[in-house]
Amino acid sequence: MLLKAAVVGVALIASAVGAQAQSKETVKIAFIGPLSGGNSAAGVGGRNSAALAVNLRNDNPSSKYKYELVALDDECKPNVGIQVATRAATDRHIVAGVTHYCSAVAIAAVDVYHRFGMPAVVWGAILPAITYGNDYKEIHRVNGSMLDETAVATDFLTKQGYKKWVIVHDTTDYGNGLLKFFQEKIAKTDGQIIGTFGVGADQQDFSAELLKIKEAKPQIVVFAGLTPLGVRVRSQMERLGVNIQFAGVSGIMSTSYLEALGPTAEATIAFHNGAPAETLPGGKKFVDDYQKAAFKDPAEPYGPYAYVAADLIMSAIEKVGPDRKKVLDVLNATKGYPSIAGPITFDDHRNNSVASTKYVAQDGRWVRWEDSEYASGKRQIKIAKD
Amino acid sequence: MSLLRVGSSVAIIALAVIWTVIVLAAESQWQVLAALVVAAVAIFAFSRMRAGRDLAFTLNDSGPSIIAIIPLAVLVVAFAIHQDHFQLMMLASVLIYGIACVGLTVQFGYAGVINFAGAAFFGIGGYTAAVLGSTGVPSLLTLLAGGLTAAMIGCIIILPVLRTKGHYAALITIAFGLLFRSFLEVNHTLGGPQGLKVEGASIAGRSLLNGIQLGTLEPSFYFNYVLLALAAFTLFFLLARNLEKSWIGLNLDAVREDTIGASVFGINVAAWRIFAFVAGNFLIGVAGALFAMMQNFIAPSNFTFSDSLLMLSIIVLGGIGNLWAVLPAAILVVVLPEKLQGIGEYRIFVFAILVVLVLRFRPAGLFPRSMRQFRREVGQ
Amino acid sequence: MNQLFSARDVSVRFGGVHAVDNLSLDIVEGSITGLIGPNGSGKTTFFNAITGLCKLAGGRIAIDGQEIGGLQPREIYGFGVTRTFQRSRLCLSLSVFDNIVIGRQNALDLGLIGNLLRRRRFNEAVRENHERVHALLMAFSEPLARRIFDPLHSLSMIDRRRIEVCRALIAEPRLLLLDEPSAGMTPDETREFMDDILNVRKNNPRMSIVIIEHEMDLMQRVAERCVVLNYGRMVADGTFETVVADPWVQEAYLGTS
Amino acid sequence: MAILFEYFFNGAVLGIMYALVAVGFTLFFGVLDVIKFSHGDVLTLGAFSGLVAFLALQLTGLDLPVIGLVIVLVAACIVTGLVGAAIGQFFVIPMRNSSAFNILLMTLMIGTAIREAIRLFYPTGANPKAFPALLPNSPVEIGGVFLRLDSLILLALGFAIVFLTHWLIRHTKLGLAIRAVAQDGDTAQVMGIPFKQTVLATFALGSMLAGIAGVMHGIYYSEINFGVGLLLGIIGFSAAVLGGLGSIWGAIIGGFAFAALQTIWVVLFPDASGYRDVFAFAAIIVAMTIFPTGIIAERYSERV
Repeated sequence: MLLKAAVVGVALIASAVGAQAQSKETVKIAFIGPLSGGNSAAGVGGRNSAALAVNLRNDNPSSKYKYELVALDDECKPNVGIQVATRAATDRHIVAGVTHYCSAVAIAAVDVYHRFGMPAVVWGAILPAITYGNDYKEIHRVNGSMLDETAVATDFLTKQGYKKWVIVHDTTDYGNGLLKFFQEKIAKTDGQIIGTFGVGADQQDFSAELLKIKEAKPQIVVFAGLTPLGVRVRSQMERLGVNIQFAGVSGIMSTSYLEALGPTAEATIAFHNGAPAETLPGGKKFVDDYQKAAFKDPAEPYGPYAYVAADLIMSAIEKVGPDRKKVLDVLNATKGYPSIAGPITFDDHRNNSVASTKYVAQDGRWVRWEDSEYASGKRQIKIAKD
Repeated sequence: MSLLRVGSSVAIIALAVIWTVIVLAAESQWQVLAALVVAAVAIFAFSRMRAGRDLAFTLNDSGPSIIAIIPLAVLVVAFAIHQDHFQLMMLASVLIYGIACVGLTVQFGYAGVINFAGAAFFGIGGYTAAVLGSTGVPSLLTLLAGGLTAAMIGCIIILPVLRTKGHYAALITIAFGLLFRSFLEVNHTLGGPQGLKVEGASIAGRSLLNGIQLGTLEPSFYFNYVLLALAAFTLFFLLARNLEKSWIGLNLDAVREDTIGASVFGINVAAWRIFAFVAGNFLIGVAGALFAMMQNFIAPSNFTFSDSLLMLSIIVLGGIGNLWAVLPAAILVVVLPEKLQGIGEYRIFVFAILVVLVLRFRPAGLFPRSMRQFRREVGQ
Repeated sequence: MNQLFSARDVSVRFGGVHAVDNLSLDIVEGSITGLIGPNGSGKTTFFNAITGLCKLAGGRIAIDGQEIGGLQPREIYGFGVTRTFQRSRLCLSLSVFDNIVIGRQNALDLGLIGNLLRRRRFNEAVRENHERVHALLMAFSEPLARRIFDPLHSLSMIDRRRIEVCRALIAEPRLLLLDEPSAGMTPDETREFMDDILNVRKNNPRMSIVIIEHEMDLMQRVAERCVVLNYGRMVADGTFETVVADPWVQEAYLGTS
Repeated sequence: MAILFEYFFNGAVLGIMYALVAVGFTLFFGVLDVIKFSHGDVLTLGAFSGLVAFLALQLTGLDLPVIGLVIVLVAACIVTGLVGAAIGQFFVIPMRNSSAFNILLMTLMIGTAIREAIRLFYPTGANPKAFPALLPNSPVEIGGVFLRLDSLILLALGFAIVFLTHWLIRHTKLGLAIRAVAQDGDTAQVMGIPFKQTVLATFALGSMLAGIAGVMHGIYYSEINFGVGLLLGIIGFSAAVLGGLGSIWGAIIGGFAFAALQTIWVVLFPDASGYRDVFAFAAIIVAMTIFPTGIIAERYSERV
């Protein structure tokens, strides 16, 4: 019994001493994203960017509090997401959260944040229903939604001459949501969707679906899913000789997509809210700071939005102190907040819409369409003349 | 029974309760690791000392009243952490996994029927709760329905489970577990991979979501789930313990040890294996329904093959067939990975190695099962 | 004395091998019959056929005139048939008491209510069974009776053989099949063991016993009638003396003279 | 019609991969009556060590088409062979007398540890990794049927390895030792067969097959991820049991049977192709109900 008391005693003293040295009160904010599994590249990039925002804020002497980032892994699975969301929301020390890259997890977790009254700012999930599907005051989003991405994508692809589409989507709300909005948007154009294929997130073999696609002879295969699935579908298209243009949305715009496919990724078209980090208003500074912080992994396209979300929360806490209710009201009223990704304004559903940008994979990098050799005509994307 | 023996047993249990409170309330993972080391040393020491054997004897040999220490111990822990939502949720999860593991103990510990699809039956209970939740069926009936549905669906694979032995039997339940999960992922009527929202439990019209007033205390609403789970666990624990110490328990052991010897002496081997399999699945289904109600959400990725392994690890780590080992092992298996969250993605890796080491160097589990004997009943 | 057991042209085949070949045997109530023959002559297979562990390729088996040929082993137990095994099949992880009480399967209340809820009634049944088992064990060896709640794996091989016979006896069977009960015992241990069995049989005189044994003087002392099997067929049937003198038997045992 | 052939060709390549994994399970069971469930994750280890060997080769600047494949396969075999033998040595052999389910669960947890180790300690291990096209993958057109050269080579390579294994078991001293130990370990020991070495050799051999299957999987799907071994392990186990544990032919037949189940379902119900695993595992359960010890029944029955 003596041994146990001693151990516990030492631990308590240690943490107590730690608190004395800091004059400022420590305030915790949570970061929740996929730190493991197939989408961990995006998750880790987001965590690093949020941590960067916290470090910069702590280095700034005028900040009233010392901020601490609590990073939690939702493994991009709804059930794990609920558990970590509950862990964060029920922790009295955590004031607010930078939450979720995977839409399937975000949509499941919004109820938890509402029940425990924890302000949450979504940094990467683009399913509209996350903000528009409820009127919870706690839920905000800085990175725009599918509406922007599918609108720009449909308009651009039909104008490039792709009239007969086939859509391969994952069977989560993310994939189903993208499918619904693509169907809505394409109805207004002269294009049509001649086939849709729902595939499981950890399905390994797509020969059935791809061979049927080969029979249907579409002009383009639009993929509505995340990186791990996109890599498998694209590489098996190559193996089964399905020689058709491949396009995706922000879900596949990660370095691991390029890294996994290598040359096969060439000429993949993708659409992503916002613009390349360096071209953002505060982008240059963000890229330099990120470089200086020498993080092991890249920030990934949604990194800046995790930075913005963390920054927004900390500014609110600076203004009204670490009280969830007060921080909530400040966040709800955000209008034209100057961020590195441009002014942030929340609409009646606390959603900040962001214009979408066209990208193409060129020599192992995501290049903005306008700056790519595909736009200048030096390289050709696959156009199958029907 | 000598006062010394009962006294030492109560002391050990008190230590265990204090340890649990410390682990649940621990903030830094160094505290958790320290507690883990202390637990390892304590278990190793007590298993060698007389006190350890006395504890096993007291728990195994005394009458049903001994079971009262479970609610007592759990309530002490619950009151110690009544403010903290997450810790109470973990305590309730331990009790819920405990119920499922009592079911697994009846199946595998007693009758020797291996079930690698524990998570699937847990899921069947959960999805029953999800479907019935919105229809206003009273919660206790939903729990019952969750159990019955799991038992009924389990009957689909009764025939192959009966006809196969050893590794082949393992394959049947593994295949069923995978089949169940991939069916849920692909099929959209039950929400596909997105999962379903589940109504919270409500007793006599009052939802468990709003906290109850306990004198001056203002406990989190998870306290209600701890009470509900504790009541269910204690009830099923009592029934399973009576089952073990009865002629049925005797027959189940005979069926496990040697089916030919049992059949020649009039034991209906098939009937008892069906009974154990169905009863076990019923318990797992009830646990699944309660878990879904508490989480208010359920998705196929809750019920993967590794979740079934998680459950089996609890009974193997604790000691196969030892009901008393279920709660301590559940605390180690459910709370540990959660509390090691501090070191991020390494928790599953560390936990897997822990299980391998225990299985390798202490195959009978941390608290091996004591033999059934009736000394007290016959007045020796 | 009326007829208890009759086997007519019983045969059992494993693939091409005729383990038991058209064997006919009648057993009278209260009799003791020895079954002898070289290894592989079909003795144990015949026991397995009687207790339903082997499928009959032909012939009929009946007890009190009722056909038990195609029944399940557990149903045949219901007709009062119990046995021991050449390689003892006991539950090592259970106590001596548990192992023996399994034999009284037909007398145990197996209802869910009785076992789970009505614990006082169950404890009474335990006490009643304890007295029976203790009495039976006392007939064999007093120190063994004191170890009634010890785990079986702590007992010597010979004690385990006694427990297996007690398991078969506790049900007060009408037909007791003993498959080499004396295996691994010294001659005088065997004699003492046999006397204990006969002693117990006194309070169940209508019980018939069939013993498979290689101990010849045991057979001579105990068996009123001896049946000799070779290659699954009966080669001799009579008292021990006549059977031993029979040339066919010598040829089966000692090879051609 | 050509598409139909492509389905079956794809099924055949899947089948040979499942067969290689299944043969591993059967070898382990044959020798020690144990199921080494870490086998699937040893396959992943093989694929990743092959990838590391290829990356190392690239650093040296050598760009040799055939040698590249050989080096990758050799690397995969060495790593899986050593790891398989090590698991046998330190975990399975010392535990072989404990209950079968302890070993099954322990090896499952060892597999989990391997899987997590790859994810954690391989640089950005969680992301899918591009696997090099070690074989020429120019398309081949046979009567309207579109095939890729590398898939054909993989099929041939798979069959060659299966026959090589069968030859090794049937006609070499090691093979004789393995079969003897499989029949009866104790008697084999008495006969002077080095029991431990034979068992470790079997574990190494079985694991190498998994390593090769891992590399093949990498080449065929030109991508590997840390989780590929888990499902392949369970499918391999199902195939081995379907074909009757302990018989190598049974494992091979079981492997192709499982792939056939998946392919037939996909061909008949392309729109419900998601249910292919549901159908395949349901078929396994039905088959086990009819043949409780696999199609080619286990050799030894229980003595009464």
